[in-house]
Amino acid sequence: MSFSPAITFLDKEYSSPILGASGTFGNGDIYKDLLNYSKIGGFVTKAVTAQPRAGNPGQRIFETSGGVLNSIGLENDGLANFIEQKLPEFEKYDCHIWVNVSGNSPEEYINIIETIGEHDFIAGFEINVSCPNVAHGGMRFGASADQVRSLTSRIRVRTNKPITIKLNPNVIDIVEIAKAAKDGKAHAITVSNTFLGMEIDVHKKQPVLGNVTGGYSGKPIFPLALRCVWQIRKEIDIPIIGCGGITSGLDGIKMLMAGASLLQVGTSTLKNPRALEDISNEMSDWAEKNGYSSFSEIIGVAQKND
Amino acid sequence: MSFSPAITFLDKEYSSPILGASGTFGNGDIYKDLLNYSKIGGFVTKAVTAQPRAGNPGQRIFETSGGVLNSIGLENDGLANFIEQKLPEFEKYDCHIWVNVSGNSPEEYINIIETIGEHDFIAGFEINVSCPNVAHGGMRFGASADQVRSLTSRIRVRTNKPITIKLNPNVIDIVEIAKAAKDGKAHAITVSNTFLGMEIDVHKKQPVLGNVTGGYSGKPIFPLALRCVWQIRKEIDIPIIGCGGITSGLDGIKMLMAGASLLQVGTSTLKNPRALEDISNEMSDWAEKNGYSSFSEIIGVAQKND
Amino acid sequence: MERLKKKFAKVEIITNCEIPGSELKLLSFFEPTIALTSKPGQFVEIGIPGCALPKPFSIMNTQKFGIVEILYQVVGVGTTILSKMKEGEEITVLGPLGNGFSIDEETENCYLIGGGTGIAPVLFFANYYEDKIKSKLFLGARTKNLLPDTSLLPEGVEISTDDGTLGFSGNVVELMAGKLLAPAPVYSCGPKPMLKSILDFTNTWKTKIEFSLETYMGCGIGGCLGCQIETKSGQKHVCTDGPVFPASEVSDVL
Amino acid sequence: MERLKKKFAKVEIITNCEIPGSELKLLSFFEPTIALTSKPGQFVEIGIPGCALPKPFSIMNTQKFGIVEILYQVVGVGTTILSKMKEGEEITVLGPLGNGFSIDEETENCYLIGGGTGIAPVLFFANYYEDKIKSKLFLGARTKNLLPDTSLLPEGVEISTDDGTLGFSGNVVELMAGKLLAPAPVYSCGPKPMLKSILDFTNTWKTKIEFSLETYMGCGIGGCLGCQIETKSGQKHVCTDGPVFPASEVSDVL
Ligand SMILES: Cc1cc2nc3c(=O)[nH]c(=O)nc-3n(C[C@H](O)[C@H](O)[C@H](O)COP(=O)(O)OP(=O)(O)OC[C@H]3O[C@@H](n4cnc5c(N)ncnc54)[C@H](O)[C@@H]3O)c2cc1C
Ligand SMILES: Cc1cc2nc3c(=O)[nH]c(=O)nc-3n(C[C@H](O)[C@H](O)[C@H](O)COP(=O)(O)OP(=O)(O)OC[C@H]3O[C@@H](n4cnc5c(N)ncnc54)[C@H](O)[C@@H]3O)c2cc1C
Ligand SMILES: Cc1cc2nc3c(=O)[nH]c(=O)nc-3n(C[C@H](O)[C@H](O)[C@H](O)COP(=O)(O)O)c2cc1C
Ligand SMILES: Cc1cc2nc3c(=O)[nH]c(=O)nc-3n(C[C@H](O)[C@H](O)[C@H](O)COP(=O)(O)O)c2cc1C
Ligand code: FES
Ligand code: FES
Repeated sequence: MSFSPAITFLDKEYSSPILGASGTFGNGDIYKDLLNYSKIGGFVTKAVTAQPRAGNPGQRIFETSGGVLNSIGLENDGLANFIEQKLPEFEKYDCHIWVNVSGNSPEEYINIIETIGEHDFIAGFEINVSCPNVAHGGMRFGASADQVRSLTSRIRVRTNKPITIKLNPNVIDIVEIAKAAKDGKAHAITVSNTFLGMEIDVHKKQPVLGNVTGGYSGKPIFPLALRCVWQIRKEIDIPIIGCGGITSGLDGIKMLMAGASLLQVGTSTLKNPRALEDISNEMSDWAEKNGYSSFSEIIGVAQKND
Repeated sequence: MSFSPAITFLDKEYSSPILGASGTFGNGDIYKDLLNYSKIGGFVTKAVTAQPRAGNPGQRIFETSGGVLNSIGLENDGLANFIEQKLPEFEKYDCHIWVNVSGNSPEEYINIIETIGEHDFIAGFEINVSCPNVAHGGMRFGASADQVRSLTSRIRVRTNKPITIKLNPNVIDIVEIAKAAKDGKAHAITVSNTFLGMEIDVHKKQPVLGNVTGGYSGKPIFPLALRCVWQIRKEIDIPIIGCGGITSGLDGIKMLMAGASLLQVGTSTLKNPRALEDISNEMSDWAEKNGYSSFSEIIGVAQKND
Repeated sequence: MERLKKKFAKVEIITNCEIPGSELKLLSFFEPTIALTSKPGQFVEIGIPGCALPKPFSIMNTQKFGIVEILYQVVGVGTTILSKMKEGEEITVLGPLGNGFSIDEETENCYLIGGGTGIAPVLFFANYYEDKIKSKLFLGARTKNLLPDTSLLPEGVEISTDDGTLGFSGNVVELMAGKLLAPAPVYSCGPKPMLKSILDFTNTWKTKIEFSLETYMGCGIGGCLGCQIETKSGQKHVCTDGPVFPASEVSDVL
Repeated sequence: MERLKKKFAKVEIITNCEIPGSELKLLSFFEPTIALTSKPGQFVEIGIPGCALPKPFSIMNTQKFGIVEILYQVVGVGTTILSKMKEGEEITVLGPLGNGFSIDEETENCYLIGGGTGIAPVLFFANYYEDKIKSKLFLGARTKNLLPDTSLLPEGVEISTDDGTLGFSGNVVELMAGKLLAPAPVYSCGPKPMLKSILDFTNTWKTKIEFSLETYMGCGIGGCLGCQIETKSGQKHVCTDGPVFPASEVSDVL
C-alpha cells in the first residue's frame, strides 16, 4: 500500500501536514503560480488587525547567523480591506486557510473574529498573542498565563470556527501558557512564534533593524521550537501546530515525533517559494521508506521512547 | 599611538576583553600549551558544587543547526577536590580566573564561596543561577527576580571578592532579573547562559540527549544574547559580561557596542582551542583600523545611536 | 498591465568569473523563461547555498537561447559564498521580479546613468532597446576596478571615477554637468547620493526620470513586507511596486 | 607517563580521495609534530568549515616527513562537507589526542581486529609496530565497498563481510572462530556488537585485550566533559582516559 501524506486535523483532512506560516505567505495570491496548493496543507494569512497598520519604519528584515531577523510590525491593510479584497479570493485556493488575528485588546480580537464571521473558506483563526515587533501589541498577552486563558475563553465563545493560540516562546515556562490556552478551550496551539533577537551594524554603530529588536526565525531556532513542542506535549493533551525553523523533511518528521499534529513553515519559503511542497515530499519519502503508511502514526512517537 | 587590547573591569586590568566561558575551558590546565594566557583576559572555571557530581547519563553533547546542544549536568569533582587539586594551579596562569559556582540552595552557594575564601588568584565568583541541565538545580533561581535578588544579597555579604550573576535568558523579561541582581548588589552580570533546546534522533525515535533537553550555544544564539545585553544596558547601569554565540571579532565588537564591558567565549573554543586569542586579535585589528585606541571607547556606543 | 508569471528554478552556474579589468563578477545561467520575459530594471532572487534569504540582483543581460547574466560585487556573506562557486554548481533563481523601467512609445533618446553595481540594469536597457531608443550612457564608480574594462562596454560610453583612475575624475553628475545636455528621459540606478545629484541636476527637465532603488529584501516577491519605502504617495514595497520609481516620488528617501 | 603536548594547526588538504575499491575516503595533510608523536589508537580532531564542533578521527597512518593519514566514511553533515573539499583547501587539526593502545615490552604476537572505520587504528598499529610485534590482522565490514581494496592491505590479512561480497561470509569473530587461535594480546576497534563478540570469544584468554571506543565528542581534549562512559572503575572520559580501554573495564557498555 502506498504512502498517503494526508492527515486529519480537527476533523478536517489536510493533503499534507505542511502549512505556510503567517507573514511569509502573503494572503495566498503570491505563491499561487509557484506552488500546487492542493499538495500542501494550506497557509496562515498575514496578521489582520482592526485598523490598517503601516508597520515599522526603517530596515525590517536581515539575515544573520543562518537565520532571519524581522520586525515587520504587523503591516496590513486592516480588517475592512481584508474582507473586501482578500477573503473573496480564498475560494480559489484548494487548501486550508487560517486567518492570523492580532490586536491590542481582547475587544479588538473579538471584533475581528466576529466581523469575519463563519466564512466558508476559512479553516479557523490563529490568535497571535506573540508578535515581538509591536510595542503595545500582542506580546503582553502572550507572556502571562492569566491573560492567555481569559483572552482564549472570551474569543472561544464568539465563533464556531476552530481557534489556535500562537504562543510566545520567550517565556520561562511555555507549558504553563499552553495550559492556559487549553483551559480557555482553544482547539489547538501553534508552537511557536519567533525568538526575540537583534543585530548591530558595526559600521553605522547602531541596530540593524529600525525597530531595534526583531523576531529570529529559520534554521537556527529549530532546536528551540522543537523543545517547546516536546515540553508541551509531554504535559498536556491538545493538538499542536509545530512551527519554527523547519527547513527539511527530517525537521518536519522530528516535530511530528515530538508531538506536533500539523506543521508550519515560514522562513524557508522566503528563499524557496516551493519549500512547502519540497519539505512535504521529503517527509513523505522518509516516512514511506521507513515503513509508515501515514504521518499520523509518527505523531508523538518519540515521547513514548523517553 | 598603537592600539592596546587591555581593558579595565571592576578596577582590574585585563589584557584582553575575551575570557573562556565556564564549562568549555576545563579549569585552565587543558589549554595551557595551546594558548598564551597572558594574551587573553582569563577564563571561568567549570561549575563547582559542594559535593562531587557525576553529571547526566547518556549522550551529553550534539551539534545541530550550526550550534551545539549540551547537557553535561554540572559534572565536577566537588568543592574539596577543587580546593586541593585545582586552586593551587591557578597561580601559574597569567590571567584572571573567575570561579563558576552552582548550588541547589542559597546555603550551598554560600558554603562554596566561604570555603574557597579570599584566594589571591581568584578574580571573583560567577554565580550560575541558570544551568538548564539539572533537574533541581540553578534554573529555579534564575527564573524569578525575587530569588535572584535574595540569593545575590545573601552571597554578597559573605565575600570581598567581586561576584557576577550569570543570568538565565529563557525568560520573558531579562531586564527584571538583571535589576534584581543589581538590587542584590552584584558587581556585574554575565549575559547569558544557554537557551533551552533539544534534538530528536529520527532513527532511534527518541531525544538525542540522555537528559532530553539541553543548552543551545554557539553561533546561532548570538542575535538572542546580543538582544539580552542590549535590553539590560538600555535600562540599567551595571557592568555586563557579554556571552553567547561569539565566534568572530566582529561579534565581539557588536557585544561591546551593545553595552558589554567584558566578553566570554564558550563553544568556539571546542572547535578552535585558540579561539580566545584569535577573536581577541580580530577585535583589535578591527578597532585599530577603525580609529579606536582602546576597547573601552566602544562599550555601549550603539546605545547612543539608538 | 497584466503581471507575468514568475519562474522559480534550480539552475547550474555556467560562468562565474571576474569581469576583465575589475573586481566585479559575472554570473550566468540558463533559464529561458526568465531570459525571454525579463525587462530592463527587473531583477532576480538568487538562492545561494548556506544563506537563509535569497539575494536580489538586477538582470544585466539576457542572451539568445535563454542565458541570463548578472553582474555582482562581493560585499558580504552571500556574495562571498557565491563568488567561490564553480561552474556546474547549483543555485536557485526566481524571476523576473519587480516592475522594470517604463518607456513611452514616443521616446527616441534617453540618458542612462549607472553607478557602482547599478550599471547592470542600465547596460541591460542599452542593449534591450538598442534598436528603438538612442541612449547616451554614463557610468561612474569609486575607482577603475569597480567597472568592467571599457572594451566590454558599449561604444560612446562616458566614464567617471571618483579617484580619476579611469575617465573623468569626479562623480558622474559632474561629468554630465560639463556637457551641454538637452533634456531627455533619464533612467538610472546607483548609490543614493548619486541619484540625489541627478535629481538636482535635472530639476528643470520636464522629461521622465526613473530611478531603480535598492533596499534590503526578504522574499523579493511581496510575501514578507520587508522592503518598504516611504514615497510621496505613501508606503510602497520595493520588490513589487519597484524597484523602479519615478524620481519625484522617491526624492525624500535619497 | 608524561602526557605529550598537543598541536593545533591549520593545514592544507593534500589528498582527499576515495580509497580504491571502496566508499571510504582517505584524507591526508602535512603536520610533522602530529605525525612524529602519534601512537596507534590515538586520534585527531578535524575542524571542518561550517561545523560548530570538530570531528574525531583515528590516525590510520603517518608517513615520513610529516604526513598524517585519516580514513573516513561519509555519515552526516560534517563528513559530507569534508568529502567535498578539494586539495589545498584548509581544515584545522588538533592532536595527537587520547591514550592509544598500550603494549608490553614482552609482547611478540597479537591479534588486530578492525570493523568498519575501526580498521584505521589497527592498520596504524600493524604498520607502527611492524618491526617489533608480529600481528595477525582481521578486518570485517558489512560489505566489500566498506573496505579498501585488498591490494592496499598488509599481506596475510583475513577479511570477512556480512554479505559475503569479500572474503569470509559472516562477521569477523565467526571468521576467527573457524581458526585455531592461540591466545595472544588483542587490539580492536569497531562497532560495539563486534567488540562484545570478541569479548565473549576471548573470555578464557589471560592476555591483554584492548578496545578503542567511540562516543560522540565535543572538544576531544577534556574541556567539555561531553564524552563520558561508565566503566567498571567509574565514569571516564573517552577523549582523555581513552579512547582505548581494557576490554574488561568496558564490558557493560558494549
Ligand atoms: C533590486 C536590487 C537589485 C540589486 N542588484 C544588484 C546587482 O546587480 N549587483 C550587485 O552586486 N548587487 C545588487 N544588489 C545588492 C545585492 O542584493 C546585495 O549586495 C547582496 O544581497 C548582498 O548579499 P551578501 O549576503 O553578500 O551581504 P550581507 O552579508 O547580507 O550584507 C553585507 C552588507 O551589504 C548590505 N546589504 C545587503 N543587502 C543589501 C541591499 N539589498 N541593499 C543595500 N545594502 C545591502 C548589508 O547591510 C551589509 O552591510 C541589488 C539589490 C536590490 C534590492
Ligand atoms: C575516537 C574516535 C575515533 C574515530 N575514528 C573514526 C575514523 O577513523 N573514521 C571515521 O570515519 N569515523 C571515525 N569516528 C567517527 C566520526 O567521528 C564520526 O563519524 C563523525 O564525527 C561524524 O560527523 P558528521 O558531522 O558527518 O556526522 P553527524 O552529522 O554529526 O552525525 C551523523 C550520525 O553519526 C553519528 N555520530 C556522529 N559522531 C559520532 C561518533 N563520534 N560516534 C558515533 N556516532 C557518531 C550521529 O549520532 C548521527 O547519527 C571516530 C570517532 C571517535 C570518537
Ligand atoms: C517576515 C516574517 C513575518 C512574520 N509575520 C508574522 C505575523 O504577521 N503573524 C504571526 O503570527 N507570525 C509572523 N511571523 C512568524 C512566523 O509565522 C513563524 O512563526 C516564525 O517565523 C517561525 O517559523 P520559521 O522559522 O519557519 O520562519 C513572521 C515571520 C517572518 C519571518
Ligand atoms: C559543554 C558546555 C558546558 C557548559 N558548562 C557550563 C557550566 O558548568 N556553568 C555555566 O555557567 N555555564 C556553562 N556553559 C555555558 C557557557 O559558559 C556559555 O554561557 C554558553 O555556552 C554560551 O556561550 P557560547 O555560545 O560562546 O558557548 C556550558 C556550555 C557548554 C557548551
Ligand atoms: S522583499 Fe519580501 S515583500 Fe519585498
Ligand atoms: S570530548 Fe570534550 S571532554 Fe571529551
